[in-house]
Amino acid sequence: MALQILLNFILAFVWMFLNNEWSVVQFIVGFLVGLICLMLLRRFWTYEFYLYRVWALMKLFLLFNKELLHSSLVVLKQILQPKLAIQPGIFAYETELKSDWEITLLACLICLTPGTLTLDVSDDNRTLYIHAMDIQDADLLSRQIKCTFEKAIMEVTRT
Amino acid sequence: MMDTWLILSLAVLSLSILGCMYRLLKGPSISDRIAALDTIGIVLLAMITIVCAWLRTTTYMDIVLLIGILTFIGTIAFARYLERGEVL
Amino acid sequence: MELYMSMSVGVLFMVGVYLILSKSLLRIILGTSLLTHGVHLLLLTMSRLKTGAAPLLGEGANSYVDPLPQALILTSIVISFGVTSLFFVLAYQAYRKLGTDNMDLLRGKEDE
Amino acid sequence: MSLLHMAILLPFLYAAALTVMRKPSLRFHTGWIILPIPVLLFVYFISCMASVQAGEELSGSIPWIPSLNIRFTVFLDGLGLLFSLLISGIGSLVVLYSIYYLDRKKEALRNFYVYLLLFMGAMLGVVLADNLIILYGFWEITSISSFLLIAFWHNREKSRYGALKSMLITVLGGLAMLAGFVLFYIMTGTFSLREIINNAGSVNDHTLFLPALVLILLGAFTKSAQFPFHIWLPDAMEAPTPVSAYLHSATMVKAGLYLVARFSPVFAGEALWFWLISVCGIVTLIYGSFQALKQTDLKAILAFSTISQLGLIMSLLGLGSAAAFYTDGSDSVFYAKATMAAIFHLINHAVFKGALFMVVGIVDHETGTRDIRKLGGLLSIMPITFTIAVIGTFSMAGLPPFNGFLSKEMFFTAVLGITELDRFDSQTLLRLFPVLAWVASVFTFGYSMMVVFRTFTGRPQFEQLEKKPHEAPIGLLLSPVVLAALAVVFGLFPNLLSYTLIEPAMAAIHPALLLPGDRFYVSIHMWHGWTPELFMTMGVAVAGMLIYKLHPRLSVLHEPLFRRVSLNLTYDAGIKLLHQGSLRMTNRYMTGSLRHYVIYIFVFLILSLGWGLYHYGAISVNMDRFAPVSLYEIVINLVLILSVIAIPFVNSRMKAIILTGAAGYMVTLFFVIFRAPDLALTQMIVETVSVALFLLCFYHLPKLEKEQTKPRTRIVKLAISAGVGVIMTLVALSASGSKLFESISDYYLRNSYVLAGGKNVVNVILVDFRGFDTMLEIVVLGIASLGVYALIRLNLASDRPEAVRKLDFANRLNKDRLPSNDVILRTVSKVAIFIILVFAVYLFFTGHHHPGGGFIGALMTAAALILLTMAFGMATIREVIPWDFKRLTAVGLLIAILTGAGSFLFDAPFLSHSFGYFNLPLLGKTELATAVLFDLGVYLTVIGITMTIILTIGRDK
Amino acid sequence: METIQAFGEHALGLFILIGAIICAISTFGLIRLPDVYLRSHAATKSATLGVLIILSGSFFYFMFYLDHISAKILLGIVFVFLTSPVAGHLNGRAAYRTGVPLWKESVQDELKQVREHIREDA
Amino acid sequence: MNNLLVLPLLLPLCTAVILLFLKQYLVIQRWVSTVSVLMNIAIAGIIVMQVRSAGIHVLHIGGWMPPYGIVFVADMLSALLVLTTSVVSAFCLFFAFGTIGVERERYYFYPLFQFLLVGIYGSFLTGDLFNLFVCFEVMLISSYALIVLGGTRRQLRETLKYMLINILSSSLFVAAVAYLYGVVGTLNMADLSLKVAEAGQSGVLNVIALLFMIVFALKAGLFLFFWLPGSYSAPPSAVAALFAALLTKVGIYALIRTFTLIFHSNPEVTHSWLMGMAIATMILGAIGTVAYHDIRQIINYNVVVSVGLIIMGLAVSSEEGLEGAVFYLMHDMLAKALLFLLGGLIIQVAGTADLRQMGGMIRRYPLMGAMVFITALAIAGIPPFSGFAGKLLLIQAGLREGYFGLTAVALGSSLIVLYSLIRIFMQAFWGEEKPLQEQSPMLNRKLIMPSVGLSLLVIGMGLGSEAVYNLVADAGSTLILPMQYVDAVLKE
Repeated sequence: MALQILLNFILAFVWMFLNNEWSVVQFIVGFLVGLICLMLLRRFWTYEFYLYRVWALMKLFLLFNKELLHSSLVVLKQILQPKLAIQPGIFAYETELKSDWEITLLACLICLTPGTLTLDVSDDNRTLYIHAMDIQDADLLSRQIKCTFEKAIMEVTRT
Repeated sequence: MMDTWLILSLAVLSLSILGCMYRLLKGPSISDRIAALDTIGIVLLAMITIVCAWLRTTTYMDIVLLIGILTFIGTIAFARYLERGEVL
Repeated sequence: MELYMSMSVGVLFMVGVYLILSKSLLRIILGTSLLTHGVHLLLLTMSRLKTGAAPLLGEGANSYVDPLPQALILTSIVISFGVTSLFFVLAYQAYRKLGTDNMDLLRGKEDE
Repeated sequence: MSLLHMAILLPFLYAAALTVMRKPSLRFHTGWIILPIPVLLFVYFISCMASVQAGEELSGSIPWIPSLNIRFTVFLDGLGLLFSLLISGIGSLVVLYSIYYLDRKKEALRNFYVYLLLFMGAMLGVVLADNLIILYGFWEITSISSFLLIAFWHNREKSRYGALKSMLITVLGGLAMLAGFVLFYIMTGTFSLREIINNAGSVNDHTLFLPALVLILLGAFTKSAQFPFHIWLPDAMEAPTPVSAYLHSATMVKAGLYLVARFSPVFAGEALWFWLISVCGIVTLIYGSFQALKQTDLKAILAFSTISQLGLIMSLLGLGSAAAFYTDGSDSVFYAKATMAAIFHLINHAVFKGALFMVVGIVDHETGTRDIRKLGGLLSIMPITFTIAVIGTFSMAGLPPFNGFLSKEMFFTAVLGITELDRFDSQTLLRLFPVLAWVASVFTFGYSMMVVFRTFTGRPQFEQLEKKPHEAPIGLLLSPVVLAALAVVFGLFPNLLSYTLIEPAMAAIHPALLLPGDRFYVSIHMWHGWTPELFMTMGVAVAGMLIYKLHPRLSVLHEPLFRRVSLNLTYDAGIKLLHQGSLRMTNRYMTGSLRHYVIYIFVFLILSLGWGLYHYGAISVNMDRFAPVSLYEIVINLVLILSVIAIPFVNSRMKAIILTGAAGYMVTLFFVIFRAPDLALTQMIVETVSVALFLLCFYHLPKLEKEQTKPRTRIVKLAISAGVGVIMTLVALSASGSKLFESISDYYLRNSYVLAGGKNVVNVILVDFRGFDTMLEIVVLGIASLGVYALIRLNLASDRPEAVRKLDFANRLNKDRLPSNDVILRTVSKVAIFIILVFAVYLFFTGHHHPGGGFIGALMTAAALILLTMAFGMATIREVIPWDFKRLTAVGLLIAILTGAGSFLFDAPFLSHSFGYFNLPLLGKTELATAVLFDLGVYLTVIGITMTIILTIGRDK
Repeated sequence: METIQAFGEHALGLFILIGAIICAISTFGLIRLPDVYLRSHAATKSATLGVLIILSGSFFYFMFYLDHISAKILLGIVFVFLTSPVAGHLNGRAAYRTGVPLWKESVQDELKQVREHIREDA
Repeated sequence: MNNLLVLPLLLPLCTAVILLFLKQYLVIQRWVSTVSVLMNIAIAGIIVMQVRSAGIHVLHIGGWMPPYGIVFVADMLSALLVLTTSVVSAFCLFFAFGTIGVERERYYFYPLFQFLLVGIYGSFLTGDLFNLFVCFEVMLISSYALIVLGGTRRQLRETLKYMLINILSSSLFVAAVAYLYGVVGTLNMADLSLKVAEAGQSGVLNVIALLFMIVFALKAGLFLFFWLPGSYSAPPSAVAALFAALLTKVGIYALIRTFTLIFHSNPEVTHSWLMGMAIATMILGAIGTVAYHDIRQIINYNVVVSVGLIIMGLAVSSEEGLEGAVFYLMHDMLAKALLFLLGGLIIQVAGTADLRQMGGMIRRYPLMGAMVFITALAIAGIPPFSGFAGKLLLIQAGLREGYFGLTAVALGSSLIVLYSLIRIFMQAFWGEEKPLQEQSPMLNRKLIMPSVGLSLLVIGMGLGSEAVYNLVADAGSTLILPMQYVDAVLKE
């Protein structure tokens, strides 16, 4: 994947070379040209075209924003309620994610989503301990995370 | 006109700093205070952004970023200290 | 504004001094840092407050605030940063060696 | 440089040579090398006699500090000659005597003679000096050399005691005298004695005249051991006998008399002068003679005798000053005879007392004791000594045909004459003089007899002595013999002295009584007919014998005069009080407690500034030109104040530090509100780094405990701190309310872009207009980092008390030290570090035109590195950045300095910057300024410093 | 056009104000919620949301009305996103490890058993 | 424009930085330091000569005209103090070679030493109030580091106090600068002088003057000297000598400069307050000198007394008084350095600082005894040593202006000072040898030579008072007429 991006950049520079004009506009044009070339020949690569990943990232971002907004409102509502009707607690969440990046991303997303907070990570990087604001059903929460964030992350990182 | 909104926001934010101050003073645990301080930092960041908009200048934008960085480092330092009794 | 600032400066001085009068080295250190804050705000207050834009000429404003006190404060901040860090380490080392941070026990009449 | 200068300096130079010289061999006595000096001087002064007699004045001058009118001017007149002869003559004899008296093997002879020469030179300086300051200088040197000589046997406690006492008292007098001299200088504009004397009378009405008189007399009285300053003299007898003979009877103690005589032309005619001197003298006379009767130590008797004799001469000088009350010649001359008597007795006293001291020295030397209770019957063994003693004591007692008789007769004449003085209303007081004089003479007679007869006659009790007595060797006898012979010669042929010495000296004391070319008529005779004086003398002899005989039975003579109060006790108590009182007092306020010191400082601050504000009516709050306030600013103010006020109340250090951090943040916010972006950046980052440092150092500091203070202490603290706060506020308001001038900062705003090529005025001020401040500021930081490094690394004494180990903070805090998985932090840091680094570099480069600059950039860089260290540990940073950060500091400093010094090449002032715009490839039109290079130095230095500090502390575990 | 502009300003102002209010509310949460973990939720996240809103509001304001695309604000947003969860995580963990108790009405603590287990091993 | 003026500061600065690179090479460090201090003496000498021949010299640093940029100004006072400092520092350095110990040398003793000098020279030469603060800080922070270098318990304890007090006074200094800037809006001393004179030094300006007085009094050890005895007894004697000779003197210099140049028109402040403080200082100091048996304490309180004496000249503020103050200041720098070096030697050979446990040292150390004696005389102001002319001028001034009480206190304190120092001499050198002294080591030449050199200087300065006085008179005439200074700085 990194090779693709690098190649794209090189192509942009080659474009500028050819045009003998060093400006941002030319760079962008060159980049787009390279991108199109890469896209057209995407099956040439053994792995996926990197724009898919970018797209997945965007999706993750949007998903996250949605979750952020949603659960923020939930928390705000909880705060503003005259009586606290919550059942907080800590639950362990087994993740399938492996690499440091993935786990970090997941933990951060969990943290950023109101209502949940990653408290600790087990030494083998397999279990996240999550403090949740309202833990009526721990399994449900786990499943939610698994379906939303973990899946989205996997889409970005896994081929 | 915009200014009215901005100053209103500033007032609201300064109130929320006041709230953080309450937590900061009250505690009870140190982590509470750290969290409060972190929040103060973030609110500060927002305030300065608003001040920038209000004064129609980008002069203080650097500070915004800087506060972001520093509250982060500060909080980490506090937390690590709390956890291990040492920072480095 | 100068009125309020002066009062804040007064409060900073007051609490700073109060802390410095404590026994515990820790409070004393905190007191000095408050004192420093007070001095810096004082220096700022002493130039006219809010008479114009920040002294960045690129902004094209009509008037600017007095830049000189700012430069002085900067120098002072940096210097007190140096001094404070040395003081921290001194306190730390002193506590390790002397076994107390109570300045009342560090009068130095009994030994040597 | 005249011969007189040579005469004064010769002993000094010789002493210096003696000091530098290799240790003189023990084969012959060092004294033999010294002896030529006084002899030479004596011969020289004798040779001057003729010209002085003829009224010529020898003088010479060397400038020392001419701008201050201090010249080493000397002159020789009759008075000076008289003293010079005494000094050199008796000096020669004393040196000769000392050669036999001091053992060449046991004693530190070199020191002795160096001191003695010092004294001799100084004494000559005193009597020959024309410049008052020079006189003062030599005067002090005599005190000091006397100090050294008294304590020659410094192993003895009493010697040291006596030495110190004599020095304290005489130096005290000397200082008073100096003040008097300076007063004279202020009045007359000159330090020259002769000028002052020549203009005598011109300043008599000056307000400073009488103070000067008193001060100068204080000097004279202390030196001449006048009551009540006499107490040092008996203790000074701890000195070796030659010293006692020389300094403490013949010469140094006479310096006071010299001073009085010298200043007589100036002060005579002043009633105060007359009364002070004559009364003090007569009191000293009678007190000294009475005390002498009570002593059992021969030397002590002689000491008190000396005191009384000095009093005698002093009073004579006082009586002689009465001459100045009269303008009529005959009356004046009548009273001036007292002066004549004074001079004559001065010589006589030197002669017979010198002899007596030497005799006592011989007795002491041969028998090992000076206690008259142990002595007796030495007559048979020491006939020659006895003879000398008889001559000396009889002379002292005032018996014919010795010289003492003559001067005593003259003394009686003078005291009888003074009763006729009609210038004062106190006739009764004046009538007391003869009575007191007579009584004192009786006492004198009594102790004189004791000295000679108790020692030499009576029942021998040799078994009580330490040594078996012998007659002294010839060398030891030589000097006293000469003196005794002189006593006889002067007694029989007093006029040997009249024209040669006394008359020129009188001319010096009473210049006003003489017309130009005139001279005194001095004639001294043994026989005056059956005068009252003769009857008085007879009465003295009878009463004196009575006292001598009754002495053992008169109990009043064996008990102290006052049991509780005596001057010596007062002195001792004074010294003790000085030590103890000072210790108590000093310990009272120098408690070593930092808190007390701070309290002193702030109380002083409150009082002085408060007084200033009140006194100058400085509180003027003029709020016209104050900036407007808006609500949110007040809220921020409130937050600041709240967080600050809360700090003293918290009881955990984390709370305290967090609150302080909050206060710091608020300060940052104020910086933003008041349009100071650079400040806000710096404050923010410094605050954070400080907090980090604080936490680093917290590792060992103990828990904050609630201050156990009494309510009173708390109130004091509160009052002081509130006072400081109020004062600072008031001054701030008054100062900002009374702006008198426009600030100079307009210049910077106008010129920073034009002349210095930067748009960020604050930054331009920092690196250019006031770049020097910045250079020193990073030096401060550099030093701080060195200090931190040395403080942590260098432990000369590794004494860590056990208590600390127990308190080890980490163990207390973290009960379960479980491994933690930092994966999240590390991963995020990987990104964050680079963002921060890039941001730091950006801040550095943008500084000249936008907020930022070397310092901020460097701290940001350091922040990135700290984050790196926190996330990945110390080992990583050592691998990743293997530099010595201290070197980096040095490099940075060097760059900054060299940038500044680079301007030397262009012959421009230090730290001159230049800038220009260049077209660079890729970057286009770029501004290049040396200021940026300077800033680079700052940047590197600050990184180096911060990392040094943090890593040093961090590694110290 | 002017009305659109004016409307836009109001909208942006309101947007920013909403952000501020969210901040304020979360501060309220900071005061109100019973234990440190819950407060952490309020503090780290709601505040983050508020700040994000404010920052982006300002960003748009600068972009549309002052013709200035402030990369620094963007960078700021990114950084806040990047760091504030980490800060929250570390602080929470520190709280947990220093033994700050959960709210008494908390229902579940799976971490506790694990940690005790580890301690026994060690 | 005369770059010479910055050299006294630049040279030690460069030296210090170079020394930082030479951490492990102690011998080279010593040589570099030696060369540097010697060169500085030469430079200072040239400056004095130039000032003597051509009047006040001014350097506009960075080429910016006053009052906008920082200026370095050398009038005679500054030049003389720079010269004296360079001489004293050289001797202290030589003394340090023999006494400071390898460990301290390795931990940056020499760079810190040079940094200290940077601060001191800067303080003497700068013509800008804020720059004075910065120079003070350079000096102070190096002094903190030097005082604590070695980290023994006593050092740590006393440094804490010393540092805290100085942090306080620095804060007050900045506050004072802030107030002054608030009122008159400038920082250049010459400009300040003009503006304060124009405003008539009334109202709040006087309060600010008092604040400056407190700040500098703290640094100088004038009345507010509580910190001094403790902290000066903590460091090794070479450092203590340097401090005693130089640090308080910088405070005194600042007092003289401020109150002759800026706040000179209101005698109520300059006379009454300063005089009261001077009297109190002399009395308390004199009492302190006789209170203790610890040599260090005795000589520390001696420092205090001399501060009072010098400020007496400023308080009288006649030309004579100022001359006296300057003269005595120079003498005191030399003599106090000498006294502290000797004190250090005594402690070293006696193995204790307690006088009661000493005795009979004259047998083994006659030269040292002689030097102690001479020093005592010089400090007490006995002619012909260096202290005399200054003291005479001070007394003259005091009496001429009618301050009899002040003069009496000055004279009385001289007596007590003499007594206290002679007591050292008597107890340490006279009497029986105590067990501790019987095994004390012989001194090698390296240790004794610096003291000998300083003693010769003290004697020489006394005998050559005329030459010194001529220079001092220049300084005095400039001080009494501040317009000279102002004109020299502000002329185009």
